[in-house]
Amino acid sequence: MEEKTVESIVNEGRAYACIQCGKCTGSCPSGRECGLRTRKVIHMARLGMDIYKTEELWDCTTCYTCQERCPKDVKITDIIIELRNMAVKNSFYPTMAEVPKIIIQNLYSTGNGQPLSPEVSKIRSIIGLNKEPLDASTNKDTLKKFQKLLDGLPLMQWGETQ
Amino acid sequence: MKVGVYICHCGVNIANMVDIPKVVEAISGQTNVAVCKEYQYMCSDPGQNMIRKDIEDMGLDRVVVAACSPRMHEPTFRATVADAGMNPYCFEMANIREQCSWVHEDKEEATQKAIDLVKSSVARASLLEPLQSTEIPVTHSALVIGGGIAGIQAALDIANSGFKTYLVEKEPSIGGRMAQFDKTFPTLDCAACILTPKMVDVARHPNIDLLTYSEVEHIDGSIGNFHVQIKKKPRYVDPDLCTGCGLCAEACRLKGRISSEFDMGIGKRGAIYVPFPQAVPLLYTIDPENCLLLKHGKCGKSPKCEDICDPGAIRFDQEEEHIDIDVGAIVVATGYNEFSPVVKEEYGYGKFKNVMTGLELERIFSPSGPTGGNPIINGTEPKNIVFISCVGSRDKRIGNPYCSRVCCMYIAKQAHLLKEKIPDANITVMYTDMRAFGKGYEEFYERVQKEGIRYRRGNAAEVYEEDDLLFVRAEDTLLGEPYELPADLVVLGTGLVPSPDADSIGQMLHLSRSADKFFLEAHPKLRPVDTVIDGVFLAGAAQGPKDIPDSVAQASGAASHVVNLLVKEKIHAEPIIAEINEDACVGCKTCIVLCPYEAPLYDDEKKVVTINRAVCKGCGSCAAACPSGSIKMNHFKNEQIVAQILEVI
Amino acid sequence: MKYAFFPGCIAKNVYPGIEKATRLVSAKLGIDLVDYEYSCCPPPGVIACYDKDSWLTLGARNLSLSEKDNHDIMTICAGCYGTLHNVWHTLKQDQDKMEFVNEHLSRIDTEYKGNIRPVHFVDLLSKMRDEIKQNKEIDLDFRVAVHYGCHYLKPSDVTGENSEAPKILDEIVSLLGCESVPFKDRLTCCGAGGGVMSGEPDLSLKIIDRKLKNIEKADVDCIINICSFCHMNFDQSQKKLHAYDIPVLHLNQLLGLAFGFKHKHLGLHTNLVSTRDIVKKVKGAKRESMK
Amino acid sequence: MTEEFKPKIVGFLCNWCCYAGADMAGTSRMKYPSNIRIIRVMCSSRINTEMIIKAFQTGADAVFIGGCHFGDCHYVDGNYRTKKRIDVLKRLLSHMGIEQERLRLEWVSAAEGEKFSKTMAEFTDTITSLGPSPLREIKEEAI
Ligand SMILES: Cc1cc2nc3c(=O)[nH]c(=O)nc-3n(C[C@H](O)[C@H](O)[C@H](O)COP(=O)(O)OP(=O)(O)OC[C@H]3O[C@@H](n4cnc5c(N)ncnc54)[C@H](O)[C@@H]3O)c2cc1C
Ligand SMILES: Cc1cc2nc3c(=O)[nH]c(=O)nc-3n(C[C@H](O)[C@H](O)[C@H](O)COP(=O)(O)OP(=O)(O)OC[C@H]3O[C@@H](n4cnc5c(N)ncnc54)[C@H](O)[C@@H]3O)c2cc1C
Ligand code: SF4
Ligand code: SF4
Ligand code: SF4
Ligand code: SF4
Ligand code: SF4
Ligand code: SF4
Ligand code: SF4
Ligand code: SF4
Repeated sequence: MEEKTVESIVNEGRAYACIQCGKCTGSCPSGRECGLRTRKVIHMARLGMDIYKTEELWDCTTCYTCQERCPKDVKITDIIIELRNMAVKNSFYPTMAEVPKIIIQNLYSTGNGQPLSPEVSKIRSIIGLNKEPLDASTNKDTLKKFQKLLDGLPLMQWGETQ
Repeated sequence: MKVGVYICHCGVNIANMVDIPKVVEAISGQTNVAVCKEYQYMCSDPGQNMIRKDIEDMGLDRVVVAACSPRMHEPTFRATVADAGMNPYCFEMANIREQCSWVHEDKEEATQKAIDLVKSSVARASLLEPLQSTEIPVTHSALVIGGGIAGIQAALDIANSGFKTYLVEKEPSIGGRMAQFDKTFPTLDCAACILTPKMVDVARHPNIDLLTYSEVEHIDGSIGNFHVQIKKKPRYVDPDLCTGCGLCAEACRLKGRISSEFDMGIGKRGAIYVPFPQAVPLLYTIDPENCLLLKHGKCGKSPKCEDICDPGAIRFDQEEEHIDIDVGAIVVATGYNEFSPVVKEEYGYGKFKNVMTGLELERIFSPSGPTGGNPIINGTEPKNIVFISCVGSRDKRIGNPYCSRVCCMYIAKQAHLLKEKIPDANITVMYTDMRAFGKGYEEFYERVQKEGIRYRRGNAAEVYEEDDLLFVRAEDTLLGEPYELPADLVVLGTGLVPSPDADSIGQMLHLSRSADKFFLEAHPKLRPVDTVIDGVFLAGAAQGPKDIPDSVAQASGAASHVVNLLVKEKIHAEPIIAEINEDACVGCKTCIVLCPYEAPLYDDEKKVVTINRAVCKGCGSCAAACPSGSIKMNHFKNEQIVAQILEVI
Repeated sequence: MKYAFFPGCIAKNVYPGIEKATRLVSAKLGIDLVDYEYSCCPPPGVIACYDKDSWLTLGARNLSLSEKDNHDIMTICAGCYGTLHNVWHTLKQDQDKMEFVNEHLSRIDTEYKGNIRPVHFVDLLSKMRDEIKQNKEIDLDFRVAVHYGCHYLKPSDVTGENSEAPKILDEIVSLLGCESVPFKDRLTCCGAGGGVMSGEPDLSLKIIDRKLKNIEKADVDCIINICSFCHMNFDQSQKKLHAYDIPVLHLNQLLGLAFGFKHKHLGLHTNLVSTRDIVKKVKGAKRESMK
Repeated sequence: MTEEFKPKIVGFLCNWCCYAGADMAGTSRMKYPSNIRIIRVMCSSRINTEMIIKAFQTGADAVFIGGCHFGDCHYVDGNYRTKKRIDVLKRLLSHMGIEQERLRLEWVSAAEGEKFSKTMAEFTDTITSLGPSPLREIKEEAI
């Protein structure tokens, strides 16, 4: 697959068509509480500015409301996700970078971003479920295979450079 | 046989992508080619003179021009060669611009293609036969479909030139959308004051036959001679007796119970009604969908309308009429509809009662409207008003990517009118871009701003309701700040979509539509009032969103084209039609089944078919199917097409 | 009717009551659930935002598991649904991505073909209205605030839902006797997604605070959701904010109550925000329906 | 054959819709491969079986027929007849050992420049991957 660039992201997501109407920002549940200006993200991206270095990019909850309403059919949320991928590749993590790292570690060691705690395990058996759910961590071989899959994926490479 | 071949550069349009000297080299010396020249602009005077001179000097009997699309300049060059005495049907064009230099990126490939195309044209030209066009008489009358401002203007212009004009309007009155307005931007003329006199002129004009409450049912024929069937819906009122006194409407049992289309559903009417007081013709109409007698066969003891009508104009036994007319030309002026904002659910139209559309608000301003011109919305005078622009326009998601061209300005007009009526109102316009391009429009925009209307850039994201109050959310894109405004009235600047009738009218006339679904003009710049169907013209918003000045200008343009045609006694009929070799015809009637126009006629005595020249349109369908090969399709004969195939492969 | 059951990590590992409720309710409705060795979906917020291709691959691994038996996958969380459905949709259309994914899957001798499709439980329910009515034992006359979850609805060109005026959930709660109470901004995001809850907890809390305020104003008995992740956010944030006291139930737990299951079997008591009042109301309603 | 295969495509376009659509692609400068050679006819229904077979026999790798959308035909319903004729012909081609994909019928309106250019790109691709027409090989061997 071809390497993504800001330009290719802009083209694929139709950001060039943006008319700066602001319907995205006005719809954004997050921008009401913080400095995220969705419209500005799109504008900066198509100007080729280093939007992926800004922290606002990480304020988006990926709720897709903006993309849903954009009259020009700009794939706004998809673009934001691609820009985040690009930020990660270029080692521009938000201040919150530690947390995703833990989630990725959990994913690696248990197959789940949110692992089972002993407390919840107890609750499971009280309410009549298996103490431990059947999943990727149930079977050692499965987990090994899962880890082998993860090992070769780009996700783990970015994790390491951090 | 002497063929002259001329390769056009079109400035750099062709020359940049096609190696013209190479084309000339490849063509010179081909069979029958007497001369091959290149020139900068073949369609210019010197270009055309060059051809004329060569015909005269060298006795060329075939000419090929390799240039733009024949749809652009074939008529030009046909006239050129005819000037010099050559038969115009011996002229042939190779399209090396639209379908070659403009669409390809490899010069070598484009050059090769150009050579192939020119060779193919030379081969075809060598087999072309001189044809003589026949003359057909022109019916000196016109049909205008749609009685909005555009249709009215077109009808008046044609009628004033002395030609009989039929104006067909599907509603009970002419006037169209403009009749619904109180004031018009940017001059704030009273719409009725400028429109009503024109409407009356139409009704009184000796050359105009006004057919309201009527629809076109069927059209056939072609330029100069269209045959049209019109359905006149029954009004259930005798037009000769009704005095327009209105007593019946007052008396109707359903008075004030039926929502009025003209008032956009805000006002109410009875089952017998006129859409508005200045209606032309001022004839009352009974709405069969609602009238108690027509629907249930019984209206109380006796119909009140009938009881009160002194002249006895009510006619429940009136029936649909079908009228046949012949006309030489047709103007389509079917106008537009307002975009229905129901699908833009984030704005809450249909859900929140104080969210309304632009056209609905127009009726609120009208002194004859549902509130008598008072700015009362659902019982109260609004104080906080928000306008939202571009609703249903510039919107790819709902498939209306175009700008509607009038909403920026009608929003400015409506904001002004509201401010005038409610001086202490807070009025905010949330806009995407301000498009004020017409004469006096930017000035009007400034005036409205000066009056204290707040323009905030950034379009509304959504409307919500809390404790009976509306709130509009948006980003002020100039501040880069999201904000919310309370509103007791939200006006949606709804855009324009084609009249729903465009489908049926378009099909009857075989008109093309552009991607926006409005009717397609023959050329966006040079023939904006023509269609590709000869003798059919466009006026007003039927062709695309337009304000009143542009609608009127285009209507006059269409009318002048109609008159250009109608002043002619005769026009030349294309000789590109089918001919039958009666000796070869086996009388199988295949062609009769295939022809959409009933042009092939079976001769019972000779047991063969002949073609009615006046009716054949030259599609060639019959020629393609004739099992005995007896049909010759002029100008597109089998051998002419095959010669082209052989050259391009 | 047989479905591969994808509980998702929150329903398994944080709010097992949701998993339990799903199993109970499904059995009643005649839906056979089959378990597979799934990983987490993986979450769109963190994993897709870090590397979309890895996200597609891990999602495709999950899809490939029941593909062997040709069982469609049933999810009970808008997040899982969003991921799996989006992976399915993307790979169906993008040959390049499909190749990338299978290249990696081949390293563990797996292949994803794209034959089965992910569904959300609520979509099955909407086709089982009669069965729901038949199994209903108690008429629950709750006033409820429904929350759809962004990734169930959007992007609509992928999900096929009407994102501005959805109805399914409102209709299902009304089948159970509940009234879906309108409230301001009812369709806005709960603030948890996109890695914001874990990465920027303060921002996330501000977003849900606003949402809870609107719900509180509507005076409801509980919040009903179809997303375990939103469920967690609604329940935990009320504690973090030291405010509000609105019980949070997954739709499947509400169904469980209506079908007559004990609240403890549905794990209601494991919520942070007490569900005591709800339980009390159910008991009242039960007595009412016994009469 | 060491040379890169460049398919030869003959296009028959009706004057009113598809030809105008191709012109629209031109006025809008929408690029497409140069393989097609366009022959203008008034209506797609003018094209008969002999002409198409002739094109293949002469060495065309593919034939494209472009007309108006149903309901838009300048001659009422010529395009219905074209459709019927082409459907029959496709079966006939199969018998002759010519892949059906080599004959394509498409409706393009006067406004659909983009559709025309996209169709051309796609069609050229299809034919390139199909390789030279079997008839053409027979013909070349004969020479
Ligand atoms: C809210 C609003 C405010 C506006 N304000 C202004 C303004 O202030 N100034 C300005 O310049 N412009 C304004 N415009 C634009 C203006 O309305 C148009 O420019 C104008 O009406 C176009 O005229 P028309 O005759 O082309 O179409 P229409 O006014 O739509 O008339 C078309 C007519 O054709 C009839 N018709 C349709 N189909 C058929 C059929 N099949 N058979 C017979 N009859 C048919 C219709 O009934 C109608 O009477 C405004 C538009 C809107 C939406
Ligand atoms: C930079 C620029 C780019 C443009 N690009 C486009 C475009 O891409 N597309 C588009 O649609 N429009 C374009 N336009 C607009 C376009 O130029 C005008 O719409 C068009 O030229 C108007 O034509 P006209 O005949 O009215 O006026 P003109 O082109 O100005 O012609 C007027 C003629 O009258 C002659 N004349 C003037 N006074 C007298 C006199 N007293 N006696 C005799 N003759 C006289 C002049 O010499 C001239 O030949 C552009 C305009 C500009 C400035
Ligand atoms: S809604 Fe779309 S067009 Fe409008 S500013 Fe946002 S991205 Fe641009
Ligand atoms: S997807 Fe992100 S940017 Fe768009 S509205 Fe939701 S939170 Fe805002
Ligand atoms: S004849 Fe056509 S191609 Fe030549 S200059 Fe004129 S417009 Fe251009
Ligand atoms: S129908 Fe009779 S009552 Fe009614 S307006 Fe005409 S004349 Fe008057
Ligand atoms: S018959 Fe009755 S309902 Fe009909 S128009 Fe007359 S009064 Fe009205
Ligand atoms: S005229 Fe103005 S409001 Fe209307 S679509 Fe165009 S920009 Fe939008
Ligand atoms: S199809 Fe040919 S042979 Fe048959 S009737 Fe018509 S002209 Fe004669
Ligand atoms: S060419 Fe067309 S219109 Fe003329 S006779 Fe043949 S089928 Fe009829």
